[in-house]
Amino acid sequence: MSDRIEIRFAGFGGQGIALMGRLVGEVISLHEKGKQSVMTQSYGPESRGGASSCDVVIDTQTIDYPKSTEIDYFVVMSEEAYHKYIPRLKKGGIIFVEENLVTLDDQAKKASKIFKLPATAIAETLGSRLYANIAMLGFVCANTDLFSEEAFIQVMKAKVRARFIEKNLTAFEMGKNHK
Amino acid sequence: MSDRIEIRFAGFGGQGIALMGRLVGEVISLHEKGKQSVMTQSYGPESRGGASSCDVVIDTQTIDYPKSTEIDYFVVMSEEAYHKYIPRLKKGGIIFVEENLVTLDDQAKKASKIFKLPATAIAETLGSRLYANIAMLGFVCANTDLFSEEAFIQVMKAKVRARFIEKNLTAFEMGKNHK
Amino acid sequence: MSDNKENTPMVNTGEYFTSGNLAVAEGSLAAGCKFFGGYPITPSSEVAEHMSIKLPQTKGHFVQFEDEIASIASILGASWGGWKSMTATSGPGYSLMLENIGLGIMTETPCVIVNVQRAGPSTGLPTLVGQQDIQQARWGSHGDYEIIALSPNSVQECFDLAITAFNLAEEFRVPVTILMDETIGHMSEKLVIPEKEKIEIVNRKKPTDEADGHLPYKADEDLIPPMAVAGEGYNVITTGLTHDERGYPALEADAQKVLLTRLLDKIRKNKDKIIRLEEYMLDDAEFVIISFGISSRAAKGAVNLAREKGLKVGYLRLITIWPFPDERIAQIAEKVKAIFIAEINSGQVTKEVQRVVKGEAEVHGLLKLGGAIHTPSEIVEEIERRLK
Amino acid sequence: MSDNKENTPMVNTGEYFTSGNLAVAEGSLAAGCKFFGGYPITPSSEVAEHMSIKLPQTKGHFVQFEDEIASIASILGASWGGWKSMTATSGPGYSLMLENIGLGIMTETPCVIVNVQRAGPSTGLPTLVGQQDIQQARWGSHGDYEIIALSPNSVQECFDLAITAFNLAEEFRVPVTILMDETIGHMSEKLVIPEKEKIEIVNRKKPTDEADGHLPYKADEDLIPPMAVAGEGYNVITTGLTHDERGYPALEADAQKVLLTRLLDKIRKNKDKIIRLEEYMLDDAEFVIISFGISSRAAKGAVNLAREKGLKVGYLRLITIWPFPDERIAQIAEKVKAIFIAEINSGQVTKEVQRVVKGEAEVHGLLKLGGAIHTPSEIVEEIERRLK
Amino acid sequence: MTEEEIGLLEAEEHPLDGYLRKGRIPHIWCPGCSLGSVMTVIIEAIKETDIDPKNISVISGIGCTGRTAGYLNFDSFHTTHGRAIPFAIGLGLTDPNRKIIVISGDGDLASIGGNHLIHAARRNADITVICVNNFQYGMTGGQVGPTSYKGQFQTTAPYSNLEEPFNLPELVKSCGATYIARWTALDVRRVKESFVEAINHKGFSFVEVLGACPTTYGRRNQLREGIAILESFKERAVIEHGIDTEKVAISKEGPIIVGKFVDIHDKPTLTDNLLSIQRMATASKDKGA
Amino acid sequence: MTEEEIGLLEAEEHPLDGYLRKGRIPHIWCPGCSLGSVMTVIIEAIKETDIDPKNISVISGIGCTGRTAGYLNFDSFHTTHGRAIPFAIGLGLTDPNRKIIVISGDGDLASIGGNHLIHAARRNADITVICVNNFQYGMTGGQVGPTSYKGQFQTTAPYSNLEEPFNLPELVKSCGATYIARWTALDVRRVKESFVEAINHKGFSFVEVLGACPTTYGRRNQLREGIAILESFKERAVIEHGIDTEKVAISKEGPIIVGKFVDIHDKPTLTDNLLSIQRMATASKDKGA
Amino acid sequence: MNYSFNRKKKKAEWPAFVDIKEWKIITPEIHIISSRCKECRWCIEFCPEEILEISDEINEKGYHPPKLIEGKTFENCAECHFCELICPEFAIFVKKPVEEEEMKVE
Amino acid sequence: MNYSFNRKKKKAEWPAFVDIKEWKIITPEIHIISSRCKECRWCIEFCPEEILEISDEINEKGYHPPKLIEGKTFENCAECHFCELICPEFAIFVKKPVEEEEMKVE
Ligand SMILES: Cc1ncc(C[n+]2csc(CCOP(=O)(O)OP(=O)(O)O)c2C)c(N)n1
Ligand SMILES: Cc1ncc(C[n+]2csc(CCOP(=O)(O)OP(=O)(O)O)c2C)c(N)n1
Ligand code: SF4
Ligand code: SF4
Ligand code: SF4
Ligand code: SF4
Ligand code: SF4
Ligand code: SF4
Ligand SMILES: [Mg+2]
Ligand SMILES: [Mg+2]
Repeated sequence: MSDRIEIRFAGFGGQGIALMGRLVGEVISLHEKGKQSVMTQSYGPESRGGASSCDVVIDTQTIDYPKSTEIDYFVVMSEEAYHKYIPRLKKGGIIFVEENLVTLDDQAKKASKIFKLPATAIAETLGSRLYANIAMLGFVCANTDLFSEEAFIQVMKAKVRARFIEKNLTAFEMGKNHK
Repeated sequence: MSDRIEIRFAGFGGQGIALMGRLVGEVISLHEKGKQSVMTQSYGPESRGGASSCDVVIDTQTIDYPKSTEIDYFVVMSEEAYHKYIPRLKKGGIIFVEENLVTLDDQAKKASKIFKLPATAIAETLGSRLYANIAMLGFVCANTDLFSEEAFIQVMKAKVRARFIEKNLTAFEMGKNHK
Repeated sequence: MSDNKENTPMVNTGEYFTSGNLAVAEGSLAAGCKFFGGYPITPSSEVAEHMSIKLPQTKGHFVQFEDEIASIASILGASWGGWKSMTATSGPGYSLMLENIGLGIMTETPCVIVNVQRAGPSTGLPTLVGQQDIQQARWGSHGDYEIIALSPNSVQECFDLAITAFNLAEEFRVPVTILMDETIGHMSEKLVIPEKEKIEIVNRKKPTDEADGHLPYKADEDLIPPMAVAGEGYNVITTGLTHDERGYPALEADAQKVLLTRLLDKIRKNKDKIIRLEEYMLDDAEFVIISFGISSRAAKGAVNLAREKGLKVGYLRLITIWPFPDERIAQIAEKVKAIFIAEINSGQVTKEVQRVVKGEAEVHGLLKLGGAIHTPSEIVEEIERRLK
Repeated sequence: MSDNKENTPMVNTGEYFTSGNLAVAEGSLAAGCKFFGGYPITPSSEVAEHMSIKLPQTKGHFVQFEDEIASIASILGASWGGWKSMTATSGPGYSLMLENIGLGIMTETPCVIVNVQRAGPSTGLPTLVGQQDIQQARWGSHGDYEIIALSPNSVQECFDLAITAFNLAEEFRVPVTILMDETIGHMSEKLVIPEKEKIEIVNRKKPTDEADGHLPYKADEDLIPPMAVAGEGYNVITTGLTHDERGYPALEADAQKVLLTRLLDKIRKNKDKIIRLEEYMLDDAEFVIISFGISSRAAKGAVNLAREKGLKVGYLRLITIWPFPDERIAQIAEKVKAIFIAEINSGQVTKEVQRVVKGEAEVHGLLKLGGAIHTPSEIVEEIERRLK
Repeated sequence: MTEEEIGLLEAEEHPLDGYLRKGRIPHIWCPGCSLGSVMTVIIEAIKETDIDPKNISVISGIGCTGRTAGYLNFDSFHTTHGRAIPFAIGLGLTDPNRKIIVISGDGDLASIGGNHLIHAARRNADITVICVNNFQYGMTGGQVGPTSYKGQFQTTAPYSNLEEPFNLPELVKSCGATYIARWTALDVRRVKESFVEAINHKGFSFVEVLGACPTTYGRRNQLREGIAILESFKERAVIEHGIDTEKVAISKEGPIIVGKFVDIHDKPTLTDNLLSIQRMATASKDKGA
Repeated sequence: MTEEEIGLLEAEEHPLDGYLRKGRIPHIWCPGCSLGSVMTVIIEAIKETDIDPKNISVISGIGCTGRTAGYLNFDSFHTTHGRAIPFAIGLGLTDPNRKIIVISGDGDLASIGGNHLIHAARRNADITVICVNNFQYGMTGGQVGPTSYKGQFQTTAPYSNLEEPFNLPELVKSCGATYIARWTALDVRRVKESFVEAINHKGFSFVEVLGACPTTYGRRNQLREGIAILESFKERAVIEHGIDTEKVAISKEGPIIVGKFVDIHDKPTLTDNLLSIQRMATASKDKGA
Repeated sequence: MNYSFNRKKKKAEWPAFVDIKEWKIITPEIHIISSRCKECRWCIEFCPEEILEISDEINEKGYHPPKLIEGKTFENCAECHFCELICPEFAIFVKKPVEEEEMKVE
Repeated sequence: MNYSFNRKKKKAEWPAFVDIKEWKIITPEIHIISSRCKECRWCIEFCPEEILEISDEINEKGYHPPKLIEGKTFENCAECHFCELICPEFAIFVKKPVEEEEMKVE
């Protein structure tokens, strides 16, 4: 009945984790016909500068539980986050990992696929680590059929401040083209 | 079953109406064997300087309703109060009235007895209208068997400031002896 | 986002992916809200933040006051100035507002209060979900009263019910509370803001008689007095004291009876107009799950799950929580074996259902004590356990 | 009136003709109260006034604070300083105290709050009687909790229950509310203050373990943790946040569940120790009047009247209003035809009774909306009318 | 009563009756209470400003003074204890032409309402606050308050008050109030002038009127009648316009300094600021903010 | 990490760890937040006073600053938003030997708690109040507050704040505070000295510490890192002991005046007054009052 | 038209609190609503011309309203309106005679 | 015993905020709890002797704790404790060597 898909984005404060969820959520909600999505995130001072995570749940029907339970896609940008959430990855789920910041261990084996991206390094070539999240989303876009590139770019253009657009587009592109 | 007796004291602010109730209530509660009493009074700024009244309800058993309903003894010190409360006097009840401040009308006829005292004038002979209330209580004491003189004087001595005691005793005496 | 003519609602027609907090703010703007007086508190602060951006654009005012007490007092004042007004807070702030919510009830002042519930008591879990202020919304202020409280379960409904809340506030001249919860407030999903013409707006009834001799608290047949506001020449009058039709203090039991009876009845007798329910698979149901807010999403999921398992479960969602739908629940109770209430508190709606069903059906609370929401399967498991 | 040794209760043994407000103050002194933080409000101000005279005589402190919020906060502070503390207020003030009553519940701080009820909502009838804050005492603060509330119906009982209130507060580490009403507070009748030796005083349980490694929120079997106070070397800790046994914030659902369950259960599971009822003529009763506070005097009078008329009416008085005596009322409901509740509000205890009886008996509220009290004959007439 | 005997003309109506709500006189205030005088002066001041009565709103909190709003035949609001000011601010902001007059007691404004008072002054809210300071709580029967002076007796200061009172002009000055005056209730004509100035003032204006409360204050402090309190004001009041507010604290004895202390005109008010923000918002909205 | 590489000695424990509750470090404060520095200084100051730690109580309200109490290994009380002061007063009055330190944020103490602040100052309550002023509300994510200066951007001042902020030293002075100092968070050593003086002070002492909040304040005001805020303090701070507090208001630019502004010793405190009343009561009791 | 120059005191001798700026030229009338008077005596005590005193009359509430002192007339009234402003009961007020007011209207 | 006279700046040249009253005579030790450091750089920036800099090391949280600048030794430390007071993480502190402290105890 349900075509539920759960994505968890996780990393540390400052990596723009929530923005990843917000963009993906919006792309799916507003631009993927027949799909709904809900985005939830961790809040509050306890999560400032510390661990940060957010969930996007996608379904073709009303989403009755907005948080992740068994993660289908785990997009992980920090070691701490990896250890915290890997137990909740569904057997056969997919991992996207910032390869320089996370050392995978045995637990990753339950994944059916693991995609590795040096997102921060890519971002640094653009002048700031802040583009790592968008690079990662480009990589996710290329390797799944969660959302379309065109829709994503449209949403990003509307959400990101004009002066950062250019670099973000490049980051996305670089992530997308990473093999 | 019930030996309920209701007394209403009424007049205007400044006449010491509540004190009358408090003294009578205390005399009965603490000094009249087998009797209980409850005193209630009107409160608040609306009653300051305006009408003032208080009830003493006496019974041999627990008093289930602490306010007056059908007044047995109506001790009235102002015209306004007379008109306001005379309708609630029980047929056959007893009126004690400050005769110079109240003009009785037909409604007083339902009383079985009417006792008149020029309480204020008596008090003024003592130097202040403030003794009118105690003079009236002396008068009530003499003409009912609600409470004993000794007990009343004992209570009054405990409640009234030392320097006013003498005159209050005289006022009580004068009220008591009024014919 | 457009439109800034004075006193016209700001309707930012379009499709958005946004949070419940922003949606309730947008709904309020669309309802014509022009004044927000508030004080930040997690998890409601985004409502204030959004209003601080938008209200000045639509010639309204946003003021962050020194505390929640000032906030609620200010919105009552603004309402008497003729503006639709609101505040948003969470439990601790709502507790502080209670005295003046009472003033709003007594003076029949339309306004909207958003409570984005977090887990309590006291400071509790400021960033995590709770639904523990349900009974507080009903009973928190001293004295007797009836109020209206609504509870959305989606981002879209945050928008929709904000409009409903303002409409009910205006129609019944009463503060209306929107009982959100942290999850609804913070989660993002699709919001569609319709065109302005498609939004139905209710405004307070105005007096038509002469100012001279006008009786500001004389109600029409519907028990609601027309409302003149400041500056219209009616010399409006308010007091929190018991008052007569002139609005003069009337400090006696008789006046109290007349006034309070009307204040209670204007809600009680208009229940049909106020109560909104969502029903699902009730026709053949042997069991019912009653729920509201975020919990109701899992509850509805649980109904589907249970049906897959062959359990005849139905679903009733309280969109209006207060006044409570006594009659409908009593009807349902007669037909079903057991009623389950999924809520994130120690049984606040459960108690209410117990009162209403008068033993006609078993009543079970499926309770979580705060900080986490139900999953559909959890609910089904618990039902199965109880039915054994 | 005598005794001024430090930290010993002031027991002014003797017979008095005095008001409920003064009696509750005297009871508090006799219970060992040493700190009063308050703000005047009709009809409770005499409690403060009396304490302002007496407390300094017994080496305690009276402070009139700037408002009710400061007052309640101050008494929590004083309690953590090791002193028994209290405040007194009425509806509007109680509304303002609610947030910090929640803090008292969460931090398990013994203290006593007197609410001398006047008619509401809002400013209402400041000098006239109401019993409309019953549900507020239960639900007024945000979040879930259980509390203790007592309701005296005579001047003597104001004294007695003040002592009980302090004892329960100390035993269960919880703020206890004394729900008086204007009539009880202002009326005068006989008060007998017994000798000191005859007064049973309960003091909070103290820890016996070492300060090092002491877990301040680890409860004993009775669910109540021993309470060290400031200055004893335990480095006490409080927070309104959800916390663990160490008193450290634990911002997650699991900790919330553990803590809140205990806070609820320490009252729920100790109901037998807390609930006090007065029963009269219940054995053969076909009808029962349930009442409390000033209304219960008329209710008992009504029982006598009704019996004279041959009606088999019994009487149950709630001395403890919260926790509610569900079990006893359910038992009674099984045996009688109808239950009448005499109260001065729109049916606040009536609702509770309806919940509890589960349709086993008819339930009728004999309600007055404030400003006046029931007469016994009024009650009987109303019963006769309903029975027709 | 015959005019021959008293030599005065017996009247049925007072020239100000139209400014009072019908049927509300006699008011509840005690004989010898100066609140009626202050109310007279408010009306006279409003008349003098020539403001359209429709544009006047009067807001009170709770207390004897707080009953004032309810008597006045303007838009009038009797709110909750201490909350008149934020209610007034909300009301005022809905129309910049509306003149907002808050009148309440010392307890209402400076005790429970103290926070609103200082924040309103800080924001330079466009309201006139009239504080009738009778040194204690009249309505509830005479409890001590934050303006009770040292050595004063009240029901909750049975051994006398030892706390330092607020110096209200100094308090509101420290927060930025832009018009501050103080008079005694005897100075009716000057009170009126200050009211006129305060009402015409742009921004936060504060007028403290020292009131006579014989019933709950005077009685406990050797001033049993209103007249005795006014006489004591007459003896003790000293006019010092423009004096540093630090120097105007009131104690049991000695001079009571009255006058106009502060009158500043160029500070933007809360309304000014909010209108500026509207302009900024409209501008930046076009930029899609 | 090897000591060879960094040239510092790697330690396991900090000398002040014993003054912190076990297991509570790391605290929740952001990188570059000065609250940890202020906490260090509080401990150092308490150590220096030589007061028996048993007699120290620390009370906080709610906010980032308000989390301080909960970390400190004294009797410590995390109360509700704005209510630390009255809680502290109640606690303090139960034992005149108890030293009461309130530490909380500008929002907690001067916004919602403003009334308690001014009344505590008026009463000369025996408490030390440390206000960490980071110009806004950190905990809730950066809303404007009553110490936000004109031109400051915050989440609820998206077009910038136009309201005049409180000048806190002036505010508490106008109410009678008897010890008042202000420092920036960079002035750790002077902050410590002031804390020592404040704690030893009899009566109401108030120390304002201008704090660095990069996360919710700095980010929106071109001061993205804690270090930038401290640098700006370094540049702008000017010491002016004893200056009239009227002159120490803070604006967006220009000097920030710091120093010890008030230190008065002879005023009776709240405790003094209550003990006097006890004496009066005991005396009059014998007379049967 | 009555010009009244028979004031008891010169303006300069008046107590400061009276604080009047204009000076009457027409004999005014002093009105009273006796039933409202609560006998505070302020009009009497603070009248700068000292032309009022307490009367023997008693109103419904039991109070004695003020009266003109024997021998004083309205001409002695300075039309300062102080009694009117200070009266807390809206009981006393001073007006120009109606004809005069009407004259002004023309 | 090491007497250190090789301070970079005279005390008078130090920034005012350091505000130290006593002067060290024994070479102190600078300690760090690296895991606590959050790289605010305050110890580095505000050390009056300017002897610290950011290291390449990275702690569990991803921060770079401070290190001694190449060529600097503990002798360059003025023992002003400023780093210790300003460190918001209870991460850095300066102590006399243990032996010296013990000496003082005698
Ligand atoms: C929340 C609340 N607390 C307390 C009261 C009781 N109360 C009514 S008026 C008042 C004080 C009145 O003093 P003030 O403001 O000085 O006015 P006054 O009567 O002296 O003119 C108080 C404490 C109340 N109505 N509401
Ligand atoms: C009654 C209440 N209202 C609002 C809040 C939300 N709240 C928590 S902390 C805070 C303000 C914090 O600001 P401040 O006191 O300056 O401390 P900071 O975080 O800046 O150190 C607010 C508004 C609350 N907890 N309780
Ligand atoms: S109590 Fe005082 S202030 Fe109140 S009306 Fe009476 S005299 Fe006036
Ligand atoms: S938000 Fe600001 S005040 Fe709060 S911890 Fe972070 S930096 Fe510090
Ligand atoms: S107007 Fe009144 S106060 Fe003035 S002189 Fe005439 S009577 Fe006297
Ligand atoms: S001032 Fe007014 S109330 Fe007072 S005595 Fe004169 S007329 Fe009567
Ligand atoms: S103690 Fe710290 S700050 Fe001072 S000189 Fe040494 S390293 Fe630098
Ligand atoms: S001051 Fe502390 S936290 Fe900051 S860089 Fe230095 S050691 Fe690290
Ligand atoms: Mg007052
Ligand atoms: Mg702050």
